[in-house]
Amino acid sequence: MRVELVRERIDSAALLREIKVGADGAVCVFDGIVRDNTRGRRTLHLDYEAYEEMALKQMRELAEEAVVKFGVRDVAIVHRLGRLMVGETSVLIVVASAHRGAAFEACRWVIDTLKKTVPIWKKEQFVDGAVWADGEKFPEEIVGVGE
Amino acid sequence: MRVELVRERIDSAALLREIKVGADGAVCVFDGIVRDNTRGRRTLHLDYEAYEEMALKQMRELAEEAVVKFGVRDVAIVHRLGRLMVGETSVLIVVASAHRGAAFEACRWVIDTLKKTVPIWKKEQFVDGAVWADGEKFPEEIVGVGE
Amino acid sequence: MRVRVRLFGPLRDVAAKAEGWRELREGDCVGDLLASMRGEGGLPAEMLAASAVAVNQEYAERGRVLMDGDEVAILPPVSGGGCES
Amino acid sequence: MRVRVRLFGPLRDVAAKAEGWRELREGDCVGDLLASMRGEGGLPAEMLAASAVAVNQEYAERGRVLMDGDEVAILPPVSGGGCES
Repeated sequence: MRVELVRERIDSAALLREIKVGADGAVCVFDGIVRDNTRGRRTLHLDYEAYEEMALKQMRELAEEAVVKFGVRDVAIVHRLGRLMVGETSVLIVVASAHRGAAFEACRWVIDTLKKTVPIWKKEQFVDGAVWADGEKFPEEIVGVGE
Repeated sequence: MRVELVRERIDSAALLREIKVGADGAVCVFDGIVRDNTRGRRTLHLDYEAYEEMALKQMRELAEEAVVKFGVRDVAIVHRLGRLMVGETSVLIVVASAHRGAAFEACRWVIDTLKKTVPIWKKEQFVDGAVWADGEKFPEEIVGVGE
Repeated sequence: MRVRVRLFGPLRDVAAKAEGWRELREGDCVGDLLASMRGEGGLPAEMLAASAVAVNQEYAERGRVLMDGDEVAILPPVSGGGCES
Repeated sequence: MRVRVRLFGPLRDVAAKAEGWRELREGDCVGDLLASMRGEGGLPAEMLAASAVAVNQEYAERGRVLMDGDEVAILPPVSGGGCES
């Protein structure tokens, strides 16, 4: 299970090549990309920062839980930090499995859960200023401090 | 929309790189791989053959329908024919979209539908002989001749 | 009138000789063609029953009336897309 | 006893000075720490209300009792994973 935070470009092809073994029939990949706009405002670049020790721990737990929960063989999760330009990959999730249903479901679950629970934040630079993304409301099991 | 039947290795990385444009936020990839076994029997290699004119037509229709049905921006479908070894990619589906939900759903729908309707057949070579795969039962809207 | 019959995958392995141009009567449909092929014994009935038919590269029903020059493909259940079912 | 407070993302932008080691009483919990920080006025109440807390890199509830040396991170809603929501 390869779980990483990186500051350089994510090499999707290498990750895909690495993960496959003979027992796999299916690989599902999710490639999250820096869009050129957010609700119509033109994005120049993004800056990602993380609570790194915790983010890695959470990502490792996600990968392990996905294997158990969906019965897939292997999961890789790589998230990039620092400055990213439009079109670059911010997160890559690769799931290898004997069966395609499990591969799709695990991959979807990992990105959905990562977006709600892994402590990473994104600041968007527009032509007219920079703002932190609103972020996803925390799930109920992660008790908010104000509740 | 790139739709192809090829006889050489499928270059997943190139396809992924090609499909992305700035408006995309998500790419979902399905990579179907030759497994080393079928129900426990060790596979040596596979041979794929197609009714090529019709398979291409059907694949093009699938790609177009996926764009309309799920609102994704672009779909690529590449299937390999001829002899494939264990670990090689037999089919690659790439879906680019502004939103991840649509990307996952379209990708899943394309592979599920392709497996039931696109006229391609697989012969599996085991140590002790070669057999055609059973194949998927045709959907009801494709009326079987014996019905 | 004549139509061109094509077979694929396991069907061609067992009945390659049934491929090629065949004479039909005006107004014959897909079902008539299949009945006559079944009558000749070259195509196993179980395989035919599980197969679909395409006329000019589009799936067609049994009642579809054939025209001179049509390409009629008999397609056993397909198995493209990988090994991950 | 002392705990180390860490802030991230938008919270650190507005309240970087609130980071660092802080003295607490024995038996104080996450909620007590937050109340005292809120009292000092450095952290906007709406941002705190939407935030989660992690103690030693694990999400923790408000009632969690803190221990000497704990690392307490206040985490605004996360936004990793791309732009495809």
